[in-house]
Amino acid sequence: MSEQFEPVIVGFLCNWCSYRAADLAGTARIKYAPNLRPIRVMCSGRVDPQFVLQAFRSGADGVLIAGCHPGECHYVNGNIKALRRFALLRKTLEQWGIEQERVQLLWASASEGTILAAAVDRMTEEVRTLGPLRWGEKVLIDEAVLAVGEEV
Amino acid sequence: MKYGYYPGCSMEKNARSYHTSTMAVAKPLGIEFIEVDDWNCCGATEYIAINKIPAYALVSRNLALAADQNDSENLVAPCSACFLNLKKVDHYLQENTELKEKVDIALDAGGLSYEPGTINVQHLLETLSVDIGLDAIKAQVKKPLYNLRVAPYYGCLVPRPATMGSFDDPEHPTSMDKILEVLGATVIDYPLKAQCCGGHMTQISENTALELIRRLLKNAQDSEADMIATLCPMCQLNLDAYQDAVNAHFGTKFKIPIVYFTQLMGLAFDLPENELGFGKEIVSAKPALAKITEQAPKPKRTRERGKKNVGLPMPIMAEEG
Amino acid sequence: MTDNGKPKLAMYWASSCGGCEISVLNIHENILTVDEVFDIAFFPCIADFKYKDVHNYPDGYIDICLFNGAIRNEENEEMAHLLRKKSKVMVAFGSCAYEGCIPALSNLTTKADTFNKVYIDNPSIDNPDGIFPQLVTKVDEGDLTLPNFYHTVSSLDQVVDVDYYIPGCPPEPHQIWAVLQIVVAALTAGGPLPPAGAIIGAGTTALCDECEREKKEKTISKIYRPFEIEPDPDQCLLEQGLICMGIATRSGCGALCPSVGIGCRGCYGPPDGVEDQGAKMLSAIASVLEVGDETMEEDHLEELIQKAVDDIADPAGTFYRFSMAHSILKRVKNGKGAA
Amino acid sequence: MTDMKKSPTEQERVGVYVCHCGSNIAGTIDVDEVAKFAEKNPNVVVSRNYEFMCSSTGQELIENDIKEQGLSRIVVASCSPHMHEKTFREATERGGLNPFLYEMANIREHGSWATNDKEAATIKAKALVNGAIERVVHHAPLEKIPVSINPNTLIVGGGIAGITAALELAEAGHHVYLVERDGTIGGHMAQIDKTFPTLDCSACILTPKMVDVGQNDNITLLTYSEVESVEGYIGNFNITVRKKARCVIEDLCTSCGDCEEKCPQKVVDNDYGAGISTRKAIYRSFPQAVPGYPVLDKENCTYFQTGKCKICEQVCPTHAIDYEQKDEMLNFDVGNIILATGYDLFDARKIPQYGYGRLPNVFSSMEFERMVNASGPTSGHIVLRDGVTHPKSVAIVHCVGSRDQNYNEYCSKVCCMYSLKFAHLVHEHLPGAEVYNFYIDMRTPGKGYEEFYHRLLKEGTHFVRGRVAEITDADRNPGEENKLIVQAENTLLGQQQRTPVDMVILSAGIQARHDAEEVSKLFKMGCDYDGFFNERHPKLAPVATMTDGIFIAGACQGPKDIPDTVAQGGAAASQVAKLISQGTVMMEPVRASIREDECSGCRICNTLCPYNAIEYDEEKDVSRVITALCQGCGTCVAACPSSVIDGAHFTNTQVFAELKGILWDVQEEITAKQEAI
Repeated sequence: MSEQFEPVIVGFLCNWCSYRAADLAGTARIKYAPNLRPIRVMCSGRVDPQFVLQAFRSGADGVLIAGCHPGECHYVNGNIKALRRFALLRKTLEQWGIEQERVQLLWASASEGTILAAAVDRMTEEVRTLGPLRWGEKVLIDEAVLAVGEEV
Repeated sequence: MKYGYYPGCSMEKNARSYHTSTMAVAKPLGIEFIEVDDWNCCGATEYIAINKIPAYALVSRNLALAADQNDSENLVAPCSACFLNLKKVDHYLQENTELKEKVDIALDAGGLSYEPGTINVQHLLETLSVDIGLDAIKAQVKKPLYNLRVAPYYGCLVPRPATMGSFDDPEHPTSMDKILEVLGATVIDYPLKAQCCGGHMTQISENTALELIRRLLKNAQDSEADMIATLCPMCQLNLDAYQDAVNAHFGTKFKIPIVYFTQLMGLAFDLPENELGFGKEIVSAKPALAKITEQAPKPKRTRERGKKNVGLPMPIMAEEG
Repeated sequence: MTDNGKPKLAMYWASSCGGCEISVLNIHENILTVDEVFDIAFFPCIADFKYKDVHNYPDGYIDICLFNGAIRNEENEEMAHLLRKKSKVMVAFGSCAYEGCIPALSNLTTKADTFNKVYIDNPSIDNPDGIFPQLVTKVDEGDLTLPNFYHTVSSLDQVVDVDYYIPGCPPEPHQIWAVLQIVVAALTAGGPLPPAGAIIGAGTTALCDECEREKKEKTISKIYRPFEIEPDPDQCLLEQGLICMGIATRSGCGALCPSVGIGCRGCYGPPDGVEDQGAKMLSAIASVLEVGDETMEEDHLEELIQKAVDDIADPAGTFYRFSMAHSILKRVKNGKGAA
Repeated sequence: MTDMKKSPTEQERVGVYVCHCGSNIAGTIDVDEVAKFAEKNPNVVVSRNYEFMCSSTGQELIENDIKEQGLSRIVVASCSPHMHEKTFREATERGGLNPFLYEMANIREHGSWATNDKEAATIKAKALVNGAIERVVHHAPLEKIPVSINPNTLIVGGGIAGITAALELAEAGHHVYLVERDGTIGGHMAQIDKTFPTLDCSACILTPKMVDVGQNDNITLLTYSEVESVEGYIGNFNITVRKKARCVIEDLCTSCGDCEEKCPQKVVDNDYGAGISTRKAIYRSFPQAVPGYPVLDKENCTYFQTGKCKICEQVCPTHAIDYEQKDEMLNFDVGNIILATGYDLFDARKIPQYGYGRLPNVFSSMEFERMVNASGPTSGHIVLRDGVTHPKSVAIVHCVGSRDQNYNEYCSKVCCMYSLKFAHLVHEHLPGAEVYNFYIDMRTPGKGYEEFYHRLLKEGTHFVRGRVAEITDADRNPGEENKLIVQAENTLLGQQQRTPVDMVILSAGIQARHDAEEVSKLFKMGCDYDGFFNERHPKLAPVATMTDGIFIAGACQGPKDIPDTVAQGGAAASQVAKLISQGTVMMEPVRASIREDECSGCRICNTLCPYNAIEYDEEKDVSRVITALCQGCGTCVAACPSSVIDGAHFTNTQVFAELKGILWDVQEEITAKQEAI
């Protein structure tokens, strides 16, 4: 790949809307950043905040949670729970110094392939600008560096 | 309520009555117009099509000044052409970064700068009908214009293009109709209300202009309008000053006074005559104004709808939001 | 010191408050039995031992080491390695050793911020020259050295192998005694020991199991801070909008805090099966936050929910008060300390 | 952390199959490299790449490897699971493995088709495949859950689609509840005069079917009724219907029509009459209404408004009028639902420059349908708004509100044909009258449609190709006086054209019902961008929806003419009939379950389930999932603070494993960096 930093973004896509939106984007041959690595969940409401944290700990530079538009959830309102958790999670992540752009929530219905593709492109650029997160790396490297009795 | 005010060239001379009447009605409505200091010409209708960058720079300078003197983020232009130029330039500077860079250089040369979007450009009609609102206007009406049949004429610039977000329907505007209604006048449904007055065609291709003007006058006359109310110096000039030319050219006998809607507002507000500038128009409005009565007319439809007993019902129009 | 054949007991405090020692002594007269059964090999809090004494012990000399306190600095880590080497059974005793506890909250800031707060930006400090402790300080007599202060606080099991965990801040005396009885039985009568890696002296399910308060269907319309309302004495605190970590915390303490009207702080750590106590707490509480529904305009909805969420002050500090070092992220992104 | 420790990793034998999909995948992704990469994974014993995995030979590869190599887990890297998950599950099963010991990596829709960057696409493919491998080793065998199908069916909407579906099912011996909002069934088709292109009388072909519905014992007809609530799931829906009070006792009413005749209160009929005719306050939309009982319209009834009158009560020979009648709530169970809620016509008032509502002689297409209908207000005479004058010239404007980015971008499909029909009817009723059709493109796909167009060409209709800019009564030139002038650019002549006419008909397009959004929520299904109900698959499942057991038919799915609508009604009926004859369906075992012994009874999950599938056991102080109700969304799983709820096939372990799997390369980088220190 090119010299520039290629962020890795984990995407939790709900089976009914956003995963199909991504399918549609593909079927329509809409080209978008290959940086997204999708994981299918039945509903955005299934996304356990632990998944997001683990994604970061495992080295992801960004996490995208995508679900149906409010009111269009295949499970009535699972996406509303997702939204509530997301709001609190994002606030908490900020205390860990994880920028808002690194964890995003997107509504994309099954017919909105273009919207999903555009959102992935946008997020990829935003995260690219922020630079790598690569968490596990940071924790240990900083420790290694700092442990060598550096002055503050 | 404070508003930036961009008069534009014509308000100082031929449209003086528009300017004074605007200032006159502003007071009772609690509007304070603060004229942009050291403003320059907007380039009128053609220039922007002839020499883009200078034209945009020309207009941007006014926006920059308005933003700089920031008495209000709203900038009101009573002239349709000025309004459109200001709004258009602000709009395209936001869209087209390349254009903005060039314009920035020009502004910078004059020690100015402007961030597109900081100024909200309004036409006077929008200010009065949307911001101030009909209730406030109604409250000021002292002498209703009963039995005065007025054709509201918007011209082609104010509500268009809708793509920039218009405060009224681009094909069938109604905001001036509503103002005239609360003034007590009989507003006639004027189908050509949003069609072109010919603009500078009077200078370039007179025949074209005369035909366009004829249509407007004819349609107004057919619907028994006592006068046409305008909101643009150019429209007023064309319909008023060229009426004789039209009559000569087509052998017609139009004698329709063309006034500014703000003049009628002033009249209904019972403001001092001298501030309203009646008499400056070429086709005198006097005879028409004489028709105004103390008594409200019997409510009757503006157009007859066949004999009721056998006629088919008309579709009900949904009330305006 | 002569070896009297009794099993050897050690208890060490790394980065800790000393509360664990107190709770051990809090087993009342049973302490005598402990003294009877055990020979104290190392217990800085109650008896005068030197590190060199421990160095001199043969490996595995200590039968059971109750190690409390987190790994904050070089000394803590050094002692952890030493005691691990000298002990047969290594117990992470108390929340600090088990999962970082209060000391690990500083993982939300950087070392620099912590030093600033402690040595400069602090009303009770007079340090005009802005002097920080140095690893080495030269004086006429020679070099004075200090252990390195780590960037990140770790739990015991993140630096050495741990056989058992006893959660709690501090562990409840009755639980301590229960554990000691098992160990004593094992050492004297050859009773069975719990499986290695087990969390002992606590339950397996969440605290609600032993909480006496009445639990209904949970829907929270607004989150309150403890000083904002007078909680109903019988109803579940969480249902009243007070943050109670009980739902995401291991039972074992007998729900002490909730029983006196204070929301559980979560000091017993997560119950079995939970990776990250804070994340689960966060997820649960957000899920039942009854604001907004699917019929609303998207923007309005997001606004509404954001507002409700903002009532929760310092979520990371609240949900990870005790489990920060064991959490999935463990610590703040370098240089990006929360203000 | 027990959840994390259950990993059976080592002893699994995974087979990986990377599909080329011709060049669809192989053209962008180095499938060979991906397969070789997969082979390195310790769990993988077989890793192949093949041209078309979905082909029978491709599937046999899997079956044979399972048997010969003793595979215990299968991963196929090909297209979207929505395309072929079922296919490969079945192959896995034929090979002798539980079908759920299989996982799919979507490297086509999400991979090769989404980028041109071959290198990036290959890396992504590796990641997705690796994720699938790591995930599949944690899969557990699952059994599908049988659900029995209640043989009764709910059909919403009594237009031609609903009528067709109802009769199909009823005649097949199944019971149907047909719910219609209006007082009678029939829908839009009952308003129409003639049907194109055959020109047979709409009512003549519709009313017999309406009567059949009324008489069929297998059909419970609920008119003037609306569905209030829908609970449950495929095979087992519980329906509540509000039967609005029509103030007429159906058992007593003989449909004699006296009340209607004697009622003094005339009302403009904006529904059936399209606003161009009047009805009474107690009325039947039309004489052949089914059922024949009238409806009393309280808003306009003199008695309800002023407390006086009661004439209908006095004239009713059977005392069937009951002013006190209350709405009635009916509750019943059905196994399947067919939505046939139809469409709204585009409201031409939205285009002011066309003057509808301002210019008297501008008519909407439905107004004209009613006018030209023998049973209409003018008994079929085509007249101007004054009710007497016959127009000498008529302009018919196509695409009103359709193919227009200001309103609806789509083509409404039927307008061209019915505009042609109008032109014909004008010729027929008013010989010598000039007819102008203003069109953008003439769209006449369908049996006998193009021929109909040619017929009109012969009949002398003037066809002007150009979108109408404005319709005005402002005359400009001689000959325009007192006319409506239709201004348009004739794109064939390339010039502006002003056509003075007496009458203008606006061929309004078809759009989704104004309340389609709420209806879709009520039935827990989706709407598309234009507000029409979403079909499960645009090509292969046009009458099914994303929600099992709920089907759609007719114009509620998109603009349709009568033949297409009838076809869909039949299609939906046969889909339902299939399920009924199956008796039971197998449901995905993707369900949540609570490990009761570990549940603390905190009750966090209790309110989260949209299907009320979680119950609380006071005795044991634990919560429990009712499997049959659970739809498997996993919201409760994510919320459970002690992780004692398992979401089958989407367990934490499985997702964590997949997560680490897809991040393999980042992980490698990180470890490399760490070792460097």
